[in-house]
Amino acid sequence: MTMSFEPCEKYTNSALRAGDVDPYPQRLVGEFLGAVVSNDWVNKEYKLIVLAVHARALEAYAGQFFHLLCPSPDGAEVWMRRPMSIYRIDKKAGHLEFLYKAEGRGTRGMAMLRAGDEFNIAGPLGKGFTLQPGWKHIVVLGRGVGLATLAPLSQLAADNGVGVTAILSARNPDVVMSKALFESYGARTITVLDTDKTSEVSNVEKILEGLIAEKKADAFFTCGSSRLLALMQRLGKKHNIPGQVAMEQIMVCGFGACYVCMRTFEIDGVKTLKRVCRDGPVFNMQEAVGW
Amino acid sequence: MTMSFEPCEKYTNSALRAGDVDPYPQRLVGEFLGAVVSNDWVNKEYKLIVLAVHARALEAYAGQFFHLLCPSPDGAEVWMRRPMSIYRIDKKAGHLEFLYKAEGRGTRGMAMLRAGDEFNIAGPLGKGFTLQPGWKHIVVLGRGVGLATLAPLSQLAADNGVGVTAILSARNPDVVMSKALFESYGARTITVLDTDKTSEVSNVEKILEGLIAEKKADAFFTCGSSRLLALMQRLGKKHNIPGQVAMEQIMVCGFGACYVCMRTFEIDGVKTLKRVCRDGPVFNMQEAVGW
Amino acid sequence: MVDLSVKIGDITLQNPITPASGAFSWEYNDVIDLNRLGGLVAKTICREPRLGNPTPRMAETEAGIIQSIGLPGKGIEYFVDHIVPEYAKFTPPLIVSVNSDNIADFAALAEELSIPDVDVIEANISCPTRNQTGGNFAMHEDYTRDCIKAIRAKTNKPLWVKLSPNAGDIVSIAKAAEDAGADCLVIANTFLSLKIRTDNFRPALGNKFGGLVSPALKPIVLRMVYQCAKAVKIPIIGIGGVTKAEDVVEYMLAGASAVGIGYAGFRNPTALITIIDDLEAWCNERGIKKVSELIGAVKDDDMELDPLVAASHGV
Amino acid sequence: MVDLSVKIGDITLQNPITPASGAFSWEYNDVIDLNRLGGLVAKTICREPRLGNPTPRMAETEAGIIQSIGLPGKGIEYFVDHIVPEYAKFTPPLIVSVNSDNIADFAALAEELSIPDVDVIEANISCPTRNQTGGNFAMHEDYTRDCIKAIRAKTNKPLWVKLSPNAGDIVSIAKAAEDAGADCLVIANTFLSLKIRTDNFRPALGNKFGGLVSPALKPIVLRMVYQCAKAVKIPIIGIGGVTKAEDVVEYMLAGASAVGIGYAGFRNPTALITIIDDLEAWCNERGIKKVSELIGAVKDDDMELDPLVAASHGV
Ligand SMILES: Cc1cc2nc3c(=O)[nH]c(=O)nc-3n(C[C@H](O)[C@H](O)[C@H](O)COP(=O)(O)OP(=O)(O)OC[C@H]3O[C@@H](n4cnc5c(N)ncnc54)[C@H](O)[C@@H]3O)c2cc1C
Ligand SMILES: Cc1cc2nc3c(=O)[nH]c(=O)nc-3n(C[C@H](O)[C@H](O)[C@H](O)COP(=O)(O)OP(=O)(O)OC[C@H]3O[C@@H](n4cnc5c(N)ncnc54)[C@H](O)[C@@H]3O)c2cc1C
Ligand SMILES: Cc1cc2nc3c(=O)[nH]c(=O)nc-3n(C[C@H](O)[C@H](O)[C@H](O)COP(=O)(O)O)c2cc1C
Ligand SMILES: Cc1cc2nc3c(=O)[nH]c(=O)nc-3n(C[C@H](O)[C@H](O)[C@H](O)COP(=O)(O)O)c2cc1C
Ligand code: FES
Ligand code: FES
Repeated sequence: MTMSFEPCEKYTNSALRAGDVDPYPQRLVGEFLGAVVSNDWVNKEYKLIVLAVHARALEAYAGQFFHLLCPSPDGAEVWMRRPMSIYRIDKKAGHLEFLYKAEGRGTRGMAMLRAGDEFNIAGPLGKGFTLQPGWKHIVVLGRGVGLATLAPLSQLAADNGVGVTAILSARNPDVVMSKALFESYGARTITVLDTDKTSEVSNVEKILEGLIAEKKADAFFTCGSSRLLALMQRLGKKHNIPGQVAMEQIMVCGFGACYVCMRTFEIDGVKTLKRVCRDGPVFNMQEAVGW
Repeated sequence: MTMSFEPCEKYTNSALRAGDVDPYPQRLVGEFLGAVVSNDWVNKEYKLIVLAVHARALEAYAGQFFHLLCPSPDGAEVWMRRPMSIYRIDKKAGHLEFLYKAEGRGTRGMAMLRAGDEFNIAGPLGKGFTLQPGWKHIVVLGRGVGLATLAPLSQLAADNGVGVTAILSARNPDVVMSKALFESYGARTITVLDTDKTSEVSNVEKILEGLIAEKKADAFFTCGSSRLLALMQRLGKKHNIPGQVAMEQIMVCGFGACYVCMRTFEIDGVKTLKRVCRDGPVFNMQEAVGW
Repeated sequence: MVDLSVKIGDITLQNPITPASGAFSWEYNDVIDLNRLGGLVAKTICREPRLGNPTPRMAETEAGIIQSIGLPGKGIEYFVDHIVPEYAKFTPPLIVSVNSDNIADFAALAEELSIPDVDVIEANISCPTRNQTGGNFAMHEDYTRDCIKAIRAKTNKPLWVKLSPNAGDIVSIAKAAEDAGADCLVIANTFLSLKIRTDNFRPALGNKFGGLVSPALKPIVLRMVYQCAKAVKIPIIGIGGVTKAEDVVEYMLAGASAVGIGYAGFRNPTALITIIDDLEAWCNERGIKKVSELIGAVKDDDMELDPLVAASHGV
Repeated sequence: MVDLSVKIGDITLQNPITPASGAFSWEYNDVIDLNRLGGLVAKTICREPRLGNPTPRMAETEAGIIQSIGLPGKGIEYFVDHIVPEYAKFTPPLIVSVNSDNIADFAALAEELSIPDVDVIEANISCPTRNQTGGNFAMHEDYTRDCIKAIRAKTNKPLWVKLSPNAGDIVSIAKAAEDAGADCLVIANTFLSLKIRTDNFRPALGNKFGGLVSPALKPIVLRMVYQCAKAVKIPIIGIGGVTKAEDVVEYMLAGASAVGIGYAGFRNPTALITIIDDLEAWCNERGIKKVSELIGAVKDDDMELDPLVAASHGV
């Protein structure tokens, strides 16, 4: 045996770049190296990253997520992936987009990515939103980063000929998000704000009751706020409107193996835990206990 | 007590940038943030980095070293500093230079630094070369990276009106280093190579004997090769020529506290260990046991 | 071409790369071809359905994560009826990890799991957030011996025993497990740890304590594998901080016959396959014919004892 | 402005930041003002001059270093005559660390070092590369008790005892040290480890085994500090992976009265001063009047026990 010192790089991986041949084409989920196309501020807190990815990464749908291996903002490693909802899929351009809040170490590292950099993402993961055949018009109610998760619903609905009213809740006008994206797919948007108190539950309730009265509420969708979830659950029960909620929880594997990402659900009066990553992240709204 | 989440950056430090006021001016050694001026390849294996540094970092002399906190080449941290000899001090420009081989993780990280980047260096450390008053002409014999350590001797000698003959040993003509720097300070250089066998001990011995005969060898200086050290030790003993050798050893603290950087020395027939970082890195040539 | 197969007693693994229990499930077939792995290792199963620990169950630390899952699961019946069949769809041997806080129940569980589709019983006697008499028997030589003896009496399946890195004298515990009839030692589980948040002064995990998982710990576990390999005759599987092919080589040199991998598969879901490919390439580049040649091949018999001599060599 | 002082028994430290033994010497006055430190901690001293271990004595690992120095030194006479006077030039209390592989000699050394310029005797009974009866008494409750009792009988100086993170049951050992008369526990020394080079199949250190030092280990040592603080009444100094002011806060919340720092001072020679400054600023921003308020202030008495309730809260 002769040997010389040739260390492998740490954490080598067989992630796919755009155009690579997939050695295991029957897989449902891939590890990809996306090329950053742009990574710009949307407002003071949120950035939109656009990645050119392998075609297989585009086989995703609204409500699913990817698990992102964020670069370090400070020289020390970022040890765990960060889950992010798909914000937009542009199959023609081969682009995948994420809208995110740059806050902790991982997302701050992500915010430093520049055009041309590579970014390791795994996905698509989880069960996303579903539309029932009979639905004609749905109501989407989101707040903060929850809007990033709900936005692709507008695309899904448009593709299925379903109308959308999106109620966008935000602290102030500067951080209202996704309005343009919703509208580009024909959704009607209503913005409610903390600054003028229109975001208060009583006012949102009025808006929802109005939509129900107008028969524009075949289903409810929400993400991002326990308060708004509780409101939709109450009205949904009252008017017998089905609903879906996208949940968040700290994750490790993203595949359903580790049981880190548990949230509580109540089904027929019995409380149980489910995995956000695999049983969700989109769940039956009436079963969720808190967001 | 009210509190909010504001983590400090990891490894904060009070390293000095050029122009900063030193809060502890009586210190001998500083931690500095140098600004990279350039970082270019000198040949296929070696790079020269030029740093704009705080004035206090310029209070160094030939044979001393700095301890460099190298950035990562691969996303995982580089945990220990790397010791590097001072290659050149340009007090006028406020520049400090290091000549280095980009090989392991730390030096490969260092090789990625670009103009404008900051680089954390601690020093100057250790005891460097000394010139005795009576010396008129010295002989410098180095190989490989040892030449980086010996090169500033030419500047020191020139400042003290001492003549220098520098014998530069290298594998092949492409990796001969520091010839121009030696010559710019008036040193005579002799290049010996593996490729034409001029670097063989017997030939170098002939050259040294010639210089001794010419009375151009008041003192010997070496670094970088056990073989060449042994040769100079033998001739030095034979002709009663004093000598100095610069040593290397893996280091942790650089300050003399940890006793990691030990090398063996023999003094009056008794073998003992000394710390390269503080008792050296320059030692009495006759006392060194191997390089 | 190198032969990557290794033998663990009567079981042959096609290569020395296995997932670590709790960090893996058949659901990973979504992203990698499970038929390429050395073995399939199921999440530790207990008799009754368990919810596990309060959330949060994971927190990032300086260099790694602490986690405290609490052995959730749907109980042994569901496991045998629904989970074993999922694994049975794949070819590598199935290793089933078991835990109980009661030795008689532990042995009974092993017996009930000794069914055709199960190839190996792995006794997880080292869950760090359980106590010494509550299922974390691996903190103590006598508990280990008693527990493994009881299990051995109830099953003819190969019996692997997962030890704890929190034990002070792992060599005695390894020997006790061997004496009691273990066929292989799995070294090791996670390091009992704590993180306190400085924003709200609370423990970061819902369960307070958790197990630290980090590539940084590899040198500690490697030392344990090395020490145990010198003390026992049964094979060892090294688990802790494997992220690349060289780490597999390092564990094998220290005396391990195979490795288990958790963290690296979280970080890069395709990591296990890459490590198999890299290990093969590493061996081929060096003309190594059988990867099993590496087991215990560390060169440690001629080490320099005199510091004066050692320090006169170059760097 | 916050009062940073803390009391360790009768000794007052002006702030809770001390260097760790072996990672420090008066020679650091070249780069930082030693008078700003909470204490000065000398390198462990043995009776006879010792060369220490073969080189290499340090190797980088995944996340940190392993080192094996072997307690080199010039012996106690040189130490008293030449090194103590160097430390005596500075104002913070001098803590002198001692080790011996023989209990009677250990006690005699402590007695001989109980001179006016020495403020504290730190019994280093936990050097990881020595064996259980060869100076690494902290692996075992009884050895710890015997050793500390013997030392206690010979000195009236404050007696601090440095424990080992390699021990399986550190709480029993902490209690044994307290019973035997220790005034403070220093938790902990380094983790016994091994690195094998895959280029030449040899151990990376001249001494084969070494102690792992890494910020990654902080959650393990923090857990030990927390467990011991609940079990003993004497103060604790936490050592392991402190690199920033929040780490000091975290150790204090867990029950430590002060910290020791090794690695961070290697990485950034000015780190100890920065950490003192940052800790002061951290306390002032939060209106904390005395840093000693933080000692044991972790909020752990109302933790959520029901996973169903815990998992219904937001992230
Ligand atoms: C299915 C899903 C989809 C999501 N989609 C988006 C999105 O489109 N845009 C967006 O901005 N955010 C989204 N989030 C939240 C996002 O994952 C967190 O903001 C992010 O992980 C925080 O990382 P950090 O490095 O900023 O924070 P840190 O404080 O460094 O995070 C520490 C750890 O906690 C985890 N963590 C912290 N907050 C959350 C959270 N809310 N949910 C899950 N894990 C968390 C991190 O992943 C990490 O492991 C989503 C979360 C989930 C579960
Ligand atoms: C006083 C002194 C002056 C030096 N001057 C120079 C110089 O001017 N130019 C130059 O190219 N090199 C010089 N060296 C050698 C330089 O320190 C090493 O090449 C460098 O540390 C290797 O780091 P790496 O990241 O490339 O290698 P790695 O293999 O990643 O290093 C691993 C560890 O070993 C240490 N190490 C490896 N080789 C050496 C060595 N030869 N000496 C000391 N530690 C080592 C590293 O510092 C690190 O801690 C000098 C060494 C000393 C002691
Ligand atoms: C999320 C998680 C869950 C785990 N669950 C189990 C388990 O159920 N049974 C077990 O024996 N080990 C369990 N472990 C420990 C791993 O099997 C393994 O010993 C540990 O992660 C160290 O290996 P690594 O460094 O490759 O991750 C778990 C580890 C993690 C990270
Ligand atoms: C190079 C080195 C030498 C050490 N020597 C000693 C020693 O002589 N005595 C001792 O009690 N601890 C010694 N230690 C252990 C440290 O005191 C400390 O416990 C350890 O480094 C953990 O702290 P850290 O994470 O802040 O480095 C040494 C550590 C290092 C890195
Ligand atoms: S993140 Fe592992 S099960 Fe959901
Ligand atoms: S590097 Fe610490 S004594 Fe030399």
